[in-house]
Amino acid sequence: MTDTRRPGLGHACMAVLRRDLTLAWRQRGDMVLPVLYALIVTSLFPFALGPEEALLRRIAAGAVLVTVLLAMLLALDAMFRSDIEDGSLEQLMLAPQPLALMLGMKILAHWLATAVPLIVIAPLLAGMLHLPPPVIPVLLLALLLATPLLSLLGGVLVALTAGTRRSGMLLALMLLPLCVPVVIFAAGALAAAQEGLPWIAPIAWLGAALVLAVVLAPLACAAALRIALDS
Amino acid sequence: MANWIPLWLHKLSSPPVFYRFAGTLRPWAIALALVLGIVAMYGGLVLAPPDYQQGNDYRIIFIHVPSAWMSLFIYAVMGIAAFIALVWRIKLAEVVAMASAPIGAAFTFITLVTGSLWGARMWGTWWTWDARLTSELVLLFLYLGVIALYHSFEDRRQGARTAGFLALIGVVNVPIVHFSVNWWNTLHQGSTIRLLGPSTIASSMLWPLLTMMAATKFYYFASLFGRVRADLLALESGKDWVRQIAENEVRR
Amino acid sequence: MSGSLQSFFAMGGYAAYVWPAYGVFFTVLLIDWLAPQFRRRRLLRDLRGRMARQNARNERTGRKSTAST
Amino acid sequence: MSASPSATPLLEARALSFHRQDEPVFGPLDFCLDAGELTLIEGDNGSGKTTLMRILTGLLHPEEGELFWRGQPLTWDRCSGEVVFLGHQLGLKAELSPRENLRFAIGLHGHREHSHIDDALARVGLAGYEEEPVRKLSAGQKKRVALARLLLIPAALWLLDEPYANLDRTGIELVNGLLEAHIAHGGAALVTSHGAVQFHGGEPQRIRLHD
Repeated sequence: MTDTRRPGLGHACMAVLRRDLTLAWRQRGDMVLPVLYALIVTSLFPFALGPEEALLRRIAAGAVLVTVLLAMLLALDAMFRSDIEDGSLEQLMLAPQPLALMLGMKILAHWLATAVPLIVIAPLLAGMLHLPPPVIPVLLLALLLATPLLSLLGGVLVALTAGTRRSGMLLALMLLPLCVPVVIFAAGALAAAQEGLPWIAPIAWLGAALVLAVVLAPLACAAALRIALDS
Repeated sequence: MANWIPLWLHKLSSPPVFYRFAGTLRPWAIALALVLGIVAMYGGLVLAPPDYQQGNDYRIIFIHVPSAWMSLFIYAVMGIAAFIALVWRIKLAEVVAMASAPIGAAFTFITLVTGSLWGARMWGTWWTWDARLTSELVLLFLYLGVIALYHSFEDRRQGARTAGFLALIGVVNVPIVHFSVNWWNTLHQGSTIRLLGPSTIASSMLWPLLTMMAATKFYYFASLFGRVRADLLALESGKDWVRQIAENEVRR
Repeated sequence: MSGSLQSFFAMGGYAAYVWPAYGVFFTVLLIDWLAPQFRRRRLLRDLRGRMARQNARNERTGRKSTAST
Repeated sequence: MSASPSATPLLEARALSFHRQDEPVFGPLDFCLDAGELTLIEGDNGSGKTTLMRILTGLLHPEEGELFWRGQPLTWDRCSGEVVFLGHQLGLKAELSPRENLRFAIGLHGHREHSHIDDALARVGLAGYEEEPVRKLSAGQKKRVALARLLLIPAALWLLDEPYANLDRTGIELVNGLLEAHIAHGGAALVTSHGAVQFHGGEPQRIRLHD
């Protein structure tokens, strides 16, 4: 009845993705920080454990994995923070678009802006700890599956803390139980690859979990946000 | 049609009615818990003979196993209450879910400490990354996460609903953690050690165990009622029935 | 009798593990039991204070009403 | 309370009230809003104007009372796309320019026919500021960017929370002009303000919130 031209779903998704990526690019200083953090943490391991190559090689895969996870946790808090503060999130929730899909796009943008740089420098981190080069493709594959999983799970938790003021430590406490399985399977694949055993099974588990999370996490995120902002 | 059940439930979910209901039941629940607890301890610590393999150490199971069972049972109650709170927005369900969390955390903590004491004796180590212990640790973190999230909101009811959502996520998470740690242990050839073997348990040990389980359950309800009563007072402090209670209490 | 009691407390030399376990059990549950009790008392005390202040305010302004919200 | 029997109103509230921590925020409220009507919500600071607004958007759940949107119970998915909300937080990204902000809003909500971003910005008096980051604009100018969004997004109901705040006299005139045009085109609007507002296009319905 009104002279409405409702935008299509794809159009709206692209609008969200484009805006968030533009914002990330405008504040690219923030994008560098997790990378820097990962580099610093990784370079501390040899100092703490000694430069002995065999020992470093043994812990390399796990150390890189945990470092990347912590770096992502550092950036997680910012996923919706500015949107809540300036009211953009309310506008997003009132838009005639499925909120879950829009939030999925936001999570995707966040993953592209924070996790992809970490994945790019992961071979460097692995090299610093003498991870054998044949394992590095497996490391990248594991990270490619594990980091979006963490972003999706983190997105739900960040949505839950949306109505609170402080959330840094709280987020870590809430994320820990959720990321235990992710770490176990990613590290399991790496350990198997390092020992020359078949590593496809844990990677397949990670992939299955990712598929499930891609479907369910945005829905949970939308529900959590509606609950958390209901005040 | 038994439509008096929903009606009865609806009446019970009104805060002043439940406050009185809980107040009446609470002394009975704690009395039963104490009596059963004392009987179970007499049976477990005095009557039951030492185990031929574990000597007297196994007596820890009389509190360890009921606590572990309670840590899961209370989580289930919390999950169900949280679900009801989120779907039907019933104030009482929110309060029950959030009052359950600290009790569940307490039992989970007891499970971990007693398990650790038992392990120190049996395996010579305080901690092992076995699937059960790890799941229990994750459960403790979940409880703490729920409690922390609840308290980080200024609005109690909103905090309760949000933390309830986290509790529901945890319901999915705990089995996944258990499964993944199991898988992880087979990968690392860790030995899974069981506190209660598949071996048959003597009835002289079984009845104190079951009695203690009943005792902890009654304790949970007593403690839950106490917490719910306090929370309801805080939540409804503007209402007349709470003011009446405050006035009556000072006269005594 | 006292000998058997002593051996009961010694738990065949394993008392160092059994009794602390029971101690933790009862301590934690006792704290869990007392916490809401204290909380309830504090809540009611605060509420009484608030009501007294409200009444005083109402008397000062001459309005006769309780809980005028 | 007088319900017009001719047609179902756009928005109807019955015995709407809200409590926060058991303190009543606003009392039982009844009102109707038809298309082509403007309603002013007046009240002092803390009288619950913003809370009422958030309830009407469907973001906040009313504890007592009922809300109807075109005769059906109001939920956030039923009225989405027909309601546009302008709150204290304007929903603008400080790092983006007004043009980028508005393009994003259009991408999400769609846009009215014959409306263009630059025309809308010119209408609110921001010609020449299209490419400036919003961060560099004054509070009043930011408000004007948000007002330009009202011109672009199609909506049957405007919910404006304190639209006059931060605006000078010409800005207030601008808001009144936008509201008059919106009402004239058959739109409805709910506007909160804590001061007396002079409105030219006839006497609007007024709701007073006491605390």
